[in-house]
Amino acid sequence: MDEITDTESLFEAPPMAEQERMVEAILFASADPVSLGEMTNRLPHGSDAAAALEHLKKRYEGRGVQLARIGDGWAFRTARDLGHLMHKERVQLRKLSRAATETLAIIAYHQPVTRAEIEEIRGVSVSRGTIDQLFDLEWIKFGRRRVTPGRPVTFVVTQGFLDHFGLESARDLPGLRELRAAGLLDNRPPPGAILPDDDEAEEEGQENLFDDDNEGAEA
Amino acid sequence: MDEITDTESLFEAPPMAEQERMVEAILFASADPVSLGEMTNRLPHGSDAAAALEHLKKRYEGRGVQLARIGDGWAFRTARDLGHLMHKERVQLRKLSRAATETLAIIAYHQPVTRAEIEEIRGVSVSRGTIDQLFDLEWIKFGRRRVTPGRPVTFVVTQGFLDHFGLESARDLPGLRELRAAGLLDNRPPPGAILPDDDEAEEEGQENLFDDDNEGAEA
Amino acid sequence: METEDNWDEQASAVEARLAAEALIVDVDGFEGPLDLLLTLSRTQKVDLRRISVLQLAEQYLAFVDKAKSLRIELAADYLVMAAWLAFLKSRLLLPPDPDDEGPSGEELAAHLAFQLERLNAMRQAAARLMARDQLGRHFFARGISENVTEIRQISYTASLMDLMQAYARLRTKDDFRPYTMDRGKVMTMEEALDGMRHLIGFAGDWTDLTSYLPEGWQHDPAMRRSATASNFAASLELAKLGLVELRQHETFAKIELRKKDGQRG
Repeated sequence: MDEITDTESLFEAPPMAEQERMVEAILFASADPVSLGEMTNRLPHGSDAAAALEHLKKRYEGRGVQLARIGDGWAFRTARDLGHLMHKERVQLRKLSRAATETLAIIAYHQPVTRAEIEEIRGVSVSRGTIDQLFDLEWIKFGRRRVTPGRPVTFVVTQGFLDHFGLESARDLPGLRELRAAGLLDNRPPPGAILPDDDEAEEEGQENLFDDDNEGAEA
Repeated sequence: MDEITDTESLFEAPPMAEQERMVEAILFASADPVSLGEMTNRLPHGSDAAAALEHLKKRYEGRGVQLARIGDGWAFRTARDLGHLMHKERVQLRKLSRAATETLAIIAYHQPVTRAEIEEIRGVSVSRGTIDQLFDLEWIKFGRRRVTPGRPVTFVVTQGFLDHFGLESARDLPGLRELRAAGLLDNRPPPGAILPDDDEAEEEGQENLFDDDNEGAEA
Repeated sequence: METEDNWDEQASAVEARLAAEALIVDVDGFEGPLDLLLTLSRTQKVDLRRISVLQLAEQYLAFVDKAKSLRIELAADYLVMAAWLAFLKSRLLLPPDPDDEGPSGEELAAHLAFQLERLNAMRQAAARLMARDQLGRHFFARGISENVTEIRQISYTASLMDLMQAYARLRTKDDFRPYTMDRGKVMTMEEALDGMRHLIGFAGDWTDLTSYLPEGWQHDPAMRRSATASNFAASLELAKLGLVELRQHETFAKIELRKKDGQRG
């Protein structure tokens, strides 16, 4: 017992400036976002990773690289306005079909969303290849099962999706608020259809959008 | 050096602060050290890459990463004194062997499940090493004993497993029909096909060798 | 003059036909009936919420009729939509029947308008999404990951996808696995060889090959067949190695073997 107390006082958390350097080094070394949890684990005991990240973010404002928040993770990314200098690093992205981009948008804006709902919105069945392609790109993953008969699986977007499109969270999707306000993200059933509680479905939808941020953390 | 010439040239070079940003972004994104010549080529006409690099080097003095000269190129490197933070980066992630993945999948989908049942589903005997590995990863644990002759032990998955795979409960695992609907069953390799990487196959081969030894010892 | 007129007439007919076909042939370009409806609705040039569903239904039905006259096969869902729109049209045109409990024509029309608006919104959202700056195109990740590789600590990982695919592979292996024999009822030649190596030490005299069938393999026909075949192959192998001699008095007679002289004692 005494020993533990001793060691705790012996190894005090380094000063904030030093923590900031450490965070900087760790983030520089990694191409993928590092979660706050992982960062905390890697810093010396007693460090405040969140505060160090905030300091670091400020320090890089206006620089050629920026500290970006991606879901629950953090990563350095080059400044958007300098993309033209990177022709050498540019990767050839396979052009997504219209079906794939629409399906992706529906998953992003309506998540968590079932296959049947995607088909209802597009008015056409979703091909295997489309879902497959989005899985291959690691832009979508399975979400929770819907608590409705049959417990259908749902699809949600991943941290990789947020990273790719430079989004902090799914809440930052362009036009999300307007679409929601216009009722265009509702899962409105056709008139005359018998269906489970409307409120419940809506509530779940909202809850899950928030949720998604948490899930990003786990991924 | 030729500052006068530069300012007189037709294409005005961006201000030094901007050149510094550009150099910063290029070095950050590049997979290899960038030579002075290449840097000059990539910067806008009239830029002074050498000066920009010097400015940038100064800016990073004392930071968590340093601008270092490597051969005739330039690259960012973690500050020497922070090397210990890269420890976790050194953890080598290795894909779970096919045998272990399959065994884990069976436990997850069929839990609680006995060793004999796992062997029946896989069609081959399960090595002790595989089970041990899953225990070490804390992804499986013992469940209740089966109330059948011999009272065999069963295996179930742990909370740690659910956390790792981002599942709320094992019931959230997609079913076969859903896997097929999502096109995941079409991706399977043809029978007897070479596994994605050769190491894995080799590893498995070795593991099976151990297998036999273990089984022999047990018998 | 006459010929020229004729020619003009012909030309315009061809032109009309081409125009009609262009629209129809584009069916391939449409992603289902809803997409086609959305495209047709654009000709009305009004807010999707205020669109005339009646007019839209007529355009769609005309489209389907034209496709039929040109003998172009339409996918079933286009025809289902046509039937539904015809029904909707009649509901919108007829005065509402007070006895009818189903949804009114207006309600159905409003829902269709909502569906079109929603699809349109998602399409625009997709376009906005793809128009964003993208990783690897407009902004970039660290080019070098400094994963120092000196340490040997190995951590195993698997993704949920690995897990599910492994499971899928297992559960569907009967669908596609190559012809392999189930282990339980098959004796490999190696096993037979092992067994016989031990036993021939005791076989000073000619012994029937079938007596070498091990315990538990004599009764089940499938197992007996496998063990016999493997034992026979093993005996040939042993003969080749000069360890045993084989003999058979006539075709289909029993096969006997004994330890070779030189090996005895």
